[in-house]
Amino acid sequence: MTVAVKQRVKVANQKRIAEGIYSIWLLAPEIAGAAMPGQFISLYSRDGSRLLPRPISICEIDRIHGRIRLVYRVAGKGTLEFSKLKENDSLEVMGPIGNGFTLEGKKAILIGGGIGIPPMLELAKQLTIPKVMVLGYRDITFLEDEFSAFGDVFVSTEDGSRGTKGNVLDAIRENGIEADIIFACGPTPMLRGIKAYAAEKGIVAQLSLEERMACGVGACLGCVCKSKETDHHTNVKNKRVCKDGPVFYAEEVEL
Amino acid sequence: MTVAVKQRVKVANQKRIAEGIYSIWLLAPEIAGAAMPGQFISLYSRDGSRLLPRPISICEIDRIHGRIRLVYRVAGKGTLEFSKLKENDSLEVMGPIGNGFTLEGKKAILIGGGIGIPPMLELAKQLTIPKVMVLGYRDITFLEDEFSAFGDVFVSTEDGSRGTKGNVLDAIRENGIEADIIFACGPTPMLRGIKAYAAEKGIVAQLSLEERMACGVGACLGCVCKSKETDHHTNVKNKRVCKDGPVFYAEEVEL
Amino acid sequence: MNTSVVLAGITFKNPVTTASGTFGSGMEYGEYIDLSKLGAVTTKGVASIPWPGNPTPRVAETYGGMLNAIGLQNPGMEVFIQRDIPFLRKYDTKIIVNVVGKTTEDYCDVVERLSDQDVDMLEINISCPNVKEGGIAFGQDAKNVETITKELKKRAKQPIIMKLSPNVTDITEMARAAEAGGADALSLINTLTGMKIDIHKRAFLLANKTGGLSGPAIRPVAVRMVYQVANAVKLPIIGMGGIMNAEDALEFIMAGASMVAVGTANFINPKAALNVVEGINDYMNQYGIKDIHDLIGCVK
Amino acid sequence: MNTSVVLAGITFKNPVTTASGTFGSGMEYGEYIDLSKLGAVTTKGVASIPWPGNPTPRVAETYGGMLNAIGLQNPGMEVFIQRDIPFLRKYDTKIIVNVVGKTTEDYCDVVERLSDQDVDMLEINISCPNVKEGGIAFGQDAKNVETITKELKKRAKQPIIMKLSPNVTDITEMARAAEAGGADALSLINTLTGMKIDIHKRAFLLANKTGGLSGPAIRPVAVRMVYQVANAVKLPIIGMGGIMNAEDALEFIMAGASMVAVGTANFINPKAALNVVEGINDYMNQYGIKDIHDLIGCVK
Ligand SMILES: Cc1cc2nc3c(=O)[nH]c(=O)nc-3n(C[C@H](O)[C@H](O)[C@H](O)COP(=O)(O)OP(=O)(O)OC[C@H]3O[C@@H](n4cnc5c(N)ncnc54)[C@H](O)[C@@H]3O)c2cc1C
Ligand SMILES: Cc1cc2nc3c(=O)[nH]c(=O)nc-3n(C[C@H](O)[C@H](O)[C@H](O)COP(=O)(O)OP(=O)(O)OC[C@H]3O[C@@H](n4cnc5c(N)ncnc54)[C@H](O)[C@@H]3O)c2cc1C
Ligand SMILES: Cc1cc2nc3c(=O)[nH]c(=O)nc-3n(C[C@H](O)[C@H](O)[C@H](O)COP(=O)(O)O)c2cc1C
Ligand SMILES: Cc1cc2nc3c(=O)[nH]c(=O)nc-3n(C[C@H](O)[C@H](O)[C@H](O)COP(=O)(O)O)c2cc1C
Ligand code: FES
Ligand code: FES
Repeated sequence: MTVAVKQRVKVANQKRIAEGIYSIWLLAPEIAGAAMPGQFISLYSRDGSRLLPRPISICEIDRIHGRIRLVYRVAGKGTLEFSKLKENDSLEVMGPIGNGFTLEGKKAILIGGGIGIPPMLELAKQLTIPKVMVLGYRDITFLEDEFSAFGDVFVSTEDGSRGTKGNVLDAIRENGIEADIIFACGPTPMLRGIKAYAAEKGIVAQLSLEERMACGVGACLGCVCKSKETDHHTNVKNKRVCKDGPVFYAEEVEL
Repeated sequence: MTVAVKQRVKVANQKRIAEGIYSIWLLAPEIAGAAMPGQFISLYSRDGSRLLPRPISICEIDRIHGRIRLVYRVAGKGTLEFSKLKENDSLEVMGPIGNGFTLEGKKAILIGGGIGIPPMLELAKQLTIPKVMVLGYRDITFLEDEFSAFGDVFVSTEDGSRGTKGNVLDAIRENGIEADIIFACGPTPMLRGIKAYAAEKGIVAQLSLEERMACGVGACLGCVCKSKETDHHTNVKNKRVCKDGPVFYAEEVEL
Repeated sequence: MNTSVVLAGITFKNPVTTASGTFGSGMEYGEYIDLSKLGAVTTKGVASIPWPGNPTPRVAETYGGMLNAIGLQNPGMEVFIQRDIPFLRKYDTKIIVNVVGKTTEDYCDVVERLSDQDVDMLEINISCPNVKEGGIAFGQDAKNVETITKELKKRAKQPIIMKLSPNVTDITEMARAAEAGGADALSLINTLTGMKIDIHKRAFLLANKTGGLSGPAIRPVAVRMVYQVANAVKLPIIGMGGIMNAEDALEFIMAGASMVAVGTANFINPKAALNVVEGINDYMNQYGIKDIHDLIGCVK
Repeated sequence: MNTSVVLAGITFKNPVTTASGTFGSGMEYGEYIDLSKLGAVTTKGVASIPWPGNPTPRVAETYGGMLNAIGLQNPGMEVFIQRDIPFLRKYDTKIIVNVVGKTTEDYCDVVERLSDQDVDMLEINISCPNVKEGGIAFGQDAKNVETITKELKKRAKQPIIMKLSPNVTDITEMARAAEAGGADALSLINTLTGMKIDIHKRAFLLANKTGGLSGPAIRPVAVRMVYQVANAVKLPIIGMGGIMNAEDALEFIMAGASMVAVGTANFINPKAALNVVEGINDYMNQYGIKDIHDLIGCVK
């Protein structure tokens, strides 16, 4: 794996794709060259009062033009700042970070929940086996169309305004979707449900976790998740989401 | 006096006029409308790690176009940030602040030392009595030409590279300059010398002082100077540079 | 929607006041905001006689904060009583007078003199890090805290707020001592002692060498101390330390403060205290909270 | 130009190390910078047995700083000795091992085990605010500081650095106690205890409720404490707390620190420690300073 240097990169373009959701393309040839689906980058604020990096998953990789795409929700002051960036503005980033998805299996379900949906897009592009996508939203949908190029897309919304009313597992059950592997990213309760579901069905699941980070490189032990076995590096039942993840096999971790 | 509201203003233009010295015009009709020579404005950094205002004197007032000019030296991170502002960029300012120069006397010497020179320019414009300007620099000169429209200009430099070698008082003595009033802004040692000189000559001197500030509005008592008499507001021998100054009569203050 | 709070029998229309020393007696900022919109104005520390304070520079910017070593410059209680109290009384707001001294007698003199005055509460500053003789020395020793509180309670007609220093190993010990001494309320935190060096001049930035650190940099320490004290004593708390906006203020309230004080933020935005008042209302509206008391100490 | 310093007989090529817990054992940041360019690497606190640390969230951003409540997760001394010491020994840098424990016996066990190991100094963390049983409890009581220092000195073959907590009324008292106990050097400061509340979730941001505040926000407090301690004891000091760049580091050195440690800054810039080394050189060149000792404690 190449080392993720901290660098200043330029914004190729940015647009709002839904209420509070932004899509930004960054000119970052080194990152684009090295990145794998499921990896993320750390974004740094320009304002010195906000020191820590903001981890954002890579949504698309365009090796030809040396660009990467991020899709993110404005959640606080850091992402608010990023949302104001325009073409040719620059920002500091570090990446690609972490271990992405392992491309494997015969028939896959790609599951994204809320702001966990973006990283599934590059995975959908790179994963060549038959697959369906299940996308869970609270209410407003985004990126849905872009997935349809890669297979059938099923949607769930909490309020039932589109697709299945309920969560992604409701959508899977309602549509009788079957597979031998699940790739998923989303809120912890969703991942917990998927882990149980995969165990029940006896299929493999790769889950992308989220945790508060400080260093983003594996040094501070801020971002650990509980692992089933004693971890090689930490020598306790903790794995680092930033370095050892963010993608883990469901059986590896306790949620 | 009108109240100095905190407001966001636009940059009309900015240019570097000497090594590390910048001249910026701000579109600030309210400030331009109210400002007097010798007053200053507080500039705020965009970076939240730098909280306190940077006081900068008003160098020129353009009531017609609703603009004010500042000339400043890059002294640290705040002024460095300001030096990067371009046309149409905006920044937060508060002003005009303080009491400026009282326009009086029959024959004046306007003395500016280093970065104390800029406020003398608007004074030179507004002061209609006969006057000469004495400008003291370390080495590189700036604004010198702009003063010549308003009277004779004498220069001193510490290294003797231009004008009198030495300080502004050396230039005054060398050129036998006489007057019944002095207006001065510059470093404290210079002002101390001028105070002594004015006392010796028995003439009036108005001095613009500099002090570290926090509130800039007279509330925190951060920026006091020693006054000869017990001050009306503070009830001790302290006056507030931001509110009661920055311009004081030489006899009012201890330097 | 109710935002009024009662501390020691005094009703404040909203839980927002100004932090002592950052707002003078309200005259300067009164030009920017309507003082009647604040729950209270807390004035700059006043002593029995005028104090000239420390030499300059008295203030220095630090990362996300500032240092001050004003040294409690004040015009003395007589001028304060003649000029500042009548000025503030014109507004529909409560008056909290911050009291300083170098000796116990000093504090007693001021409190005695103020006890007949038309002010609502007295806040006793036993925590100023910038004067050698008094202030903080009282606030760093539990026995001293208790003793001075008792002495002042004997003399004051108004309820007494003891203002605690964060420069201690265990703030709850000081809070308990103040409670034992009969305090009616507590204010915290005062500033953390800090220092800044100008590496180019190779000299201290402040003439006083050390100063008090305030501003958002210290907020996590202040919130922690408010939480600890709220869970250690029964007294109502005025929380402060780096409150820049309503969100920050709500952290203190949820940690257990019944009121909050806006300090350094005034210097950055003269409307800061007013914005806090309005922002708390907005938050309560947004979440349908009917009474501010539902938020006070709600995080356990 | 000499930038090397000698602490307790150990020579460091330059006065820059890493702050314990912010740099692991150097493996991760070793991919970004050449560890041989640092005066020393100070490793994450190690205990006699593996510690799992606290539940997450363990970190939270604050204004100009951050809170952490890692809870001293560590792989235990055996894995550390087998894996981390040999890794670091490949570099031309000194190794300072940070030691933690819950009881005096714990500390003694680790120090005894490390005493035969090829490491240069031991830094005793008696100041971690994030574990209930140990850490800070030792560091907030002068008697405890002296006793534990004595116990460890009996066992250690390497010089011992006591790492002090800033969460005390008088840091010089703790420094004097460490000196009386026979410490060879002091490290300060560890983190200030802080708290952050998520006002929308109405919950603590950290699972542990409180955490240690680090980063530039706390620098003025750290510089003040280094200055106070440098003027109170004869021991050499490793100064830390919010050092982001060489200018910040020089503040500590001028206040009296013989060495400095770069902590939170690593998270913001993996090259931070290296930049500090280079920036100190630049400063010395700019002002024609031949020996770093001319700067140590030069501001009085
Ligand atoms: C591996 C990973 C990948 C992610 N990918 C995406 C993505 O593709 N799109 C997207 O919209 N969001 C993503 N997130 C969440 C995103 O990191 C947060 O929404 C963002 O950091 C919020 O920053 P802020 O300054 O706007 O919010 P603030 O609340 O102001 O941030 C304060 C601090 O908390 C941290 N923080 C806040 N929320 C989160 C969170 N949910 N997870 C981790 N740290 C948080 C911030 O990084 C910052 O340090 C991802 C998180 C992780 C861990
Ligand atoms: C009334 C008044 C008028 C001034 N007018 C001018 C002017 O017209 N042109 C000009 O170039 N400079 C002027 N100055 C000085 C100017 O305020 C400082 O150079 C500037 O604040 C430096 O900010 P910085 O962030 O670049 O430096 P930093 O050193 O990073 O600033 C750190 C802090 O110290 C304060 N500070 C630093 N130097 C000074 C100083 N000399 N005086 C007051 N505060 C200081 C800053 O405001 C800030 O709060 C004036 C100062 C005063 C008090
Ligand atoms: C310039 C200045 C002057 C202060 N003067 C006093 C004072 O006179 N009495 C007092 O009790 N506290 C004084 N304080 C402390 C504040 O009231 C408050 O406790 C502290 O600044 C923390 O709040 P903040 O971070 O919001 O400013 C002063 C603070 C500052 C910044
Ligand atoms: C994530 C993190 C983990 C830390 N772990 C330790 C530790 O294991 N042992 C220790 O003595 N100090 C530990 N510290 C404290 C630092 O070594 C340092 O004293 C403190 O962070 C102040 O320096 P800074 O502001 O430069 O980070 C830790 C700090 C952080 C931020
Ligand atoms: S964020 Fe530091 S180890 Fe993951
Ligand atoms: S800066 Fe506050 S009184 Fe002048």
